[in-house]
Amino acid sequence: MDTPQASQSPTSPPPSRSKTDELKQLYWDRINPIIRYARRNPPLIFGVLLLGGLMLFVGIGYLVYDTEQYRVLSADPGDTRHPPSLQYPFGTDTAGRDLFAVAIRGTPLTLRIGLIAGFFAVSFGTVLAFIAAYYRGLVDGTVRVMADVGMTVPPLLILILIAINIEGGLSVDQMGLAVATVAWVWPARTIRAQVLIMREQSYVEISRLSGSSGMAIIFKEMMPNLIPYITASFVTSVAAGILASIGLEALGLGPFDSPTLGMTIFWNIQQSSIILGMWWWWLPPIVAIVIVFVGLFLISSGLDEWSNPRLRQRV
Amino acid sequence: MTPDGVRSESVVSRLKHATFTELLFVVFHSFLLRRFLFFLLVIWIAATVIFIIPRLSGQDPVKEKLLLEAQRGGAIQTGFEQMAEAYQKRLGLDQPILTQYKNYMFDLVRFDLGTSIAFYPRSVNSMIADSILWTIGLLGTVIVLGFLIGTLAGALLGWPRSPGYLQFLFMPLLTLSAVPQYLLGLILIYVLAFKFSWFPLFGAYNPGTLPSWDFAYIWDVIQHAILPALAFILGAIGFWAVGMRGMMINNQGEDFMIQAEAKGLKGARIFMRYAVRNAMLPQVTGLALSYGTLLSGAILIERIFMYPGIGDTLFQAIRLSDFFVIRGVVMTVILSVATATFLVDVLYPLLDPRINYGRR
Amino acid sequence: MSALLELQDVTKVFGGGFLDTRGVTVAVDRVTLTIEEDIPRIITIAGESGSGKTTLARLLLGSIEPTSGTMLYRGKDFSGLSRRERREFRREVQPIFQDPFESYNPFYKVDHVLHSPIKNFKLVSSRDERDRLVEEALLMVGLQPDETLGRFPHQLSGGQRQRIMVARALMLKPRVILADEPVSMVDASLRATILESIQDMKRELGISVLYITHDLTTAFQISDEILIMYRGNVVEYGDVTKVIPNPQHAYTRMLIDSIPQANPGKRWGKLLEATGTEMVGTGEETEQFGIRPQATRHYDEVEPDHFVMISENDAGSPGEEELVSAATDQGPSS
Amino acid sequence: MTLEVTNEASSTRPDLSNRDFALDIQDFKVYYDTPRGIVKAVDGVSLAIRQGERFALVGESGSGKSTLAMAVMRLTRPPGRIAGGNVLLHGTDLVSISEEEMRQTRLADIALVPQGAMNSLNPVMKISNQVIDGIIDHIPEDAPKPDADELENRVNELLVRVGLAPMVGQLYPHELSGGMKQRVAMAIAISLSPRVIIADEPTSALDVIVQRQIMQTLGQLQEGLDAAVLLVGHDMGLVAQFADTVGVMYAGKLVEIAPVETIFSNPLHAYPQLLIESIPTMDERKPLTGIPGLQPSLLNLPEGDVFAPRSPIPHTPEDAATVPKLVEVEPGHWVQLSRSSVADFNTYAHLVDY
Repeated sequence: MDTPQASQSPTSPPPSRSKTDELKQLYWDRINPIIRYARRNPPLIFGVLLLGGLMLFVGIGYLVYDTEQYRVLSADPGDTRHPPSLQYPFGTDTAGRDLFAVAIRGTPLTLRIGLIAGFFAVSFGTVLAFIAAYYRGLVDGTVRVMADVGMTVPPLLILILIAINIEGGLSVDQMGLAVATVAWVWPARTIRAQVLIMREQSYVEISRLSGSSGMAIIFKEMMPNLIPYITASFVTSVAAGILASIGLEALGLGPFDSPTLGMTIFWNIQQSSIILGMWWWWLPPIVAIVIVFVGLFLISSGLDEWSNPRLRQRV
Repeated sequence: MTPDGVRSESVVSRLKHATFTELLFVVFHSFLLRRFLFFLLVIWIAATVIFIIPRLSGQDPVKEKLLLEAQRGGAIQTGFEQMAEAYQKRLGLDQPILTQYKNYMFDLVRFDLGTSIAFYPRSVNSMIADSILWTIGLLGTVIVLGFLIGTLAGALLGWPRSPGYLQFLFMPLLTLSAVPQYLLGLILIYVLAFKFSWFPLFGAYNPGTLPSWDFAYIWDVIQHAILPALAFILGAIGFWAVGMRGMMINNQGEDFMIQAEAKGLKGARIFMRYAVRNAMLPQVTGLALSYGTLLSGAILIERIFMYPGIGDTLFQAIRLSDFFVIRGVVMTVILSVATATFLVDVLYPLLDPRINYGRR
Repeated sequence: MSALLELQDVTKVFGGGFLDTRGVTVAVDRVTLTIEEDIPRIITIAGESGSGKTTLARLLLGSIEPTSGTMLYRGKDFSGLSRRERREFRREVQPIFQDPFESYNPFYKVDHVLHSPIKNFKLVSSRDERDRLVEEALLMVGLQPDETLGRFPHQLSGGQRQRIMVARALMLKPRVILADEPVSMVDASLRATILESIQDMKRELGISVLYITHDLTTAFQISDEILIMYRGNVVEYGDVTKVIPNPQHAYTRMLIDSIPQANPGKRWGKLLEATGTEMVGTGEETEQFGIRPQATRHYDEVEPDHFVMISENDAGSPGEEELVSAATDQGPSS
Repeated sequence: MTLEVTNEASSTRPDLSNRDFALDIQDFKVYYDTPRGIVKAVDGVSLAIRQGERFALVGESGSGKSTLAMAVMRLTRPPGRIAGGNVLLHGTDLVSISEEEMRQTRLADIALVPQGAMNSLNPVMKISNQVIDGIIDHIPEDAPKPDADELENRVNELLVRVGLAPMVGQLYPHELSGGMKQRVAMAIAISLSPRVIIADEPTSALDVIVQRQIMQTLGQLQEGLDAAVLLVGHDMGLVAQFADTVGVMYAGKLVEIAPVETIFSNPLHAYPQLLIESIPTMDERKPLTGIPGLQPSLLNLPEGDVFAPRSPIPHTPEDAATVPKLVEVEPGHWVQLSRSSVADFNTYAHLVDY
């Protein structure tokens, strides 16, 4: 009986044990099983490693390289179009940008767009899903219709309409927010479905009959079990956000002054780098994008396995 | 909660004893009509959003674009006055917003998408009509091919009796599914068109050839279509294969799969009639759901290959700030997505007998 | 004698909403039921799937509202209860569900399900008091606190899980416990302990128990009263020692005849022909046992504390006597 | 460890060669390889069923009875595997034949009435086609293909035999009730007149009235075919109603086999004794009893009598650690003899050497 309750709710009276003991217990109860489980979930590990490697590249690059050379004409203003060399590891482009600096600067910018889009999309989607599933009826119907309509309308098109109406084009952060306005649909739909299933489960009923309030049921009973779903849908939303933003940028509607991966692709298309034979220009952003997408995909399917008990047992 | 008997009764005996009119009533009342109303709702909401977005920035989009064009001057100087006048008249830009909305909706119902600003006095309808056939021809083929090949590949990957070496295909397919298709297109252009010159670099046909229905022209068109098609199909194969593989693996645990084996059925029959047939169902739903995303990908592929389809039209319009063309293309795409999902939903009961007009 | 919980002519209809073509299901059809305050009883609601017994349980828990009829709690209409009264009701009427595993939130240790009602109903003022209350409740159902607390639900056996749910209910000192198929997912060898603690509730704690089950054998063993439900209707009710040995309604008889008795010497009689539900899809559905939603009916008292439903059929359907005699022919051969 | 027992056992079977049994399972083992070790779900089970006999295998959930049934059909899936023993079907060892031979044997010679009647039919195929495809896939290569009318007649006849109207063939599974689906499953099982039928909890999740109808229909079909039936279940009531012979499984092993009357009137092993005592009856009201303790985890089971910790019979740790043997104490009545679980051990002590 005197085992400390690691899973105690924050509102319950403070335990008599010390904080370190509590943390230790938390480790053994919650974190250790996760680590042990993760060992048996290669997609998750592999995905994290891929993204981690990319981040490591960016981090080291920032430390050891002069990333200011991403600007136009900053690298060797005289003669442009250097192929990769010791001086310019990824070469330079027709406008005299140092493409190594562009890659180091651009990758985190693109991830930033994705994270902003993912964060707002999932937050909004989750809140909407809970409101819909909690109030049912008309509210639920409205949310469902909105989400269904959103599923039908390709997000890229709405983004195009938003982008062409913003004067001076979109900044990186605006880009993330714009993408979030269309990306909430999927999380809202999937989380709503989960909440609807969960609210029919006996333990929710038991909690209700134990006198728990609606808020307590949502945050103490449902939320903890939804965390894997929410995390997975966050990861998916980040990927969708990046995909949409790159598409938008490729169409020439991105932040012109930022060296994001999508803008680098845009300049490639614009300047016909392929016909110029400048493979070093288009290859790095494509590789970076592939790493990001494959990494995110692996993480989300790893999380899927985690949240799906049927798959979990098979691991 | 509902006893089995009650459910069966409502489906079987009710439909069996219904008169033709009653049957029609049931069918329309419950499913088709509701689905069609939803189809209209989607179009209406999308059209309204398209109407609202430009106005959120606080300026009149058309006026702005007209001003911009006026500043640029040049090629379209002639007729600019009439154009400005025509817009004034057509849209009643000074009128209250509700009137504008009414006019806009009224035009939409008649499928009048307006006039191009950049290529005045060409109508948006005619510009879309010129380009859409290219898109339909290319897309129609690749969506179907990508779906079929990808689904089959996924089915084989998720089938426990498939040869083990097939599993090596999984990582490449997964990577393909994660890469945006137009980026694949870039790589394909570089390798197959630029390095090896096996295929033309861009366009839908050689600028030199005159469109006609002779063999040379058709061959030219096919040659130009192969690379963009390949870019699209490669990506789609990965996408569908990964999904299908998951369904197949999930299906393995179903009781009816175990029972099929207990019945001593031949492997090929279990594969096709039991495993694939059931795993296909979520794939088809997925096709309807991701049709819009596929179409967006196709737009970007056309952009990369300068393929004169609707995507290229859209890109040119974005470049020239040709607002009405952009809006027209967006509307056309939404209409096509809505129609496609509507058709899939309506035809889905043919694939899955559990879904019928009476329920849902 | 005052009634704690009372259903008066309660009907629950599902479906039938706007544009809903699924048709209407009358899950509970004019059921009247009283749970007394002073005399604890074990009342069985028996029926097969689709008979409406689980709907009845959810009505009594206040989880769903009746379509028509009234539910009274301590003589007051349930929908008119004040916040405080409703809270009191929540504590006094406690459930035990069928699947002991699903009753636990997989995220938490089993302690959670015991602690949260204590906190919500403010039963104790200190942590020590809470722990004592939990331990007492566990000991009462025959569990060792140190063997059960601090574990996750999947680390316990089905029987242990269900007994903790019983402990949870007892801890709140309820007046009524609604046990919805509490042993149907528990292995035979563990069934007895759970049923015993249900009997102890009545005997030692004076709690009334509504035992909802499809298993007439255990119902016969532990309950005082029984209600047999068929398609939303209570077709027969009364003292369990009168109803089971002397069933009057055709459905009750067929139900009792079909129980597989664990005695090789008492085998089923002749082959039971397919009944109405079986023949669905093969033609007209027969109106079995005179059950038709909202049909006119009344109850006959065939002996003291033993009532049977008589439905007034329209011409064409078999009358009650016919059905009863038809069922007599189908009695066991022994 | 029970290998010698089986040899001994088969030698004590009076004048019956293996061919006289429809199904002869010998020292059968099914193991699951899990990350935490090997789970011995079925550990050295031997039993034999004569033609026309109804054999019921009972036990609590997790006793290995369903695993055994599936493994006999060779439907065990990884991480499960058949770890040893033989399954003789009319003398042919199913464990050693090729996958294709096994496929042809299923349905034609040994058929399964599955547990999950609700989901065991393909949801997107008409009933008649699901009956037909089993028949078609068992037509020998050189035999003439039956025409559509012939097949339809055969399906109709099968449906009628299991108590369904022929038009059911034109329906989809979701249009049927649970009982009807189980009848369809039976129609499929008998479609090639197999001599052995395995029924794995065929009425779980069905209501009592439907359960009776299904079990009675199954009995009728068994009689019509003179088939051997292996019924797997946990409901002692159903077993009493249906079976001729009963085998009781506990933790992957058989603890007692006896004719149905004997098992209910004179069980020798403590587990079946307690199991039967714990069944509530409709005859009289009496205090309910259960079996104290829990079934052990099948992972890393200790040697010896696994029931000993729950056995009410006084015994020493040495008794519990002694590996028990399944012996025939009287004709047709086999008991896993151990001092810790059999009260009358001394009566039969001469049959074992410990």
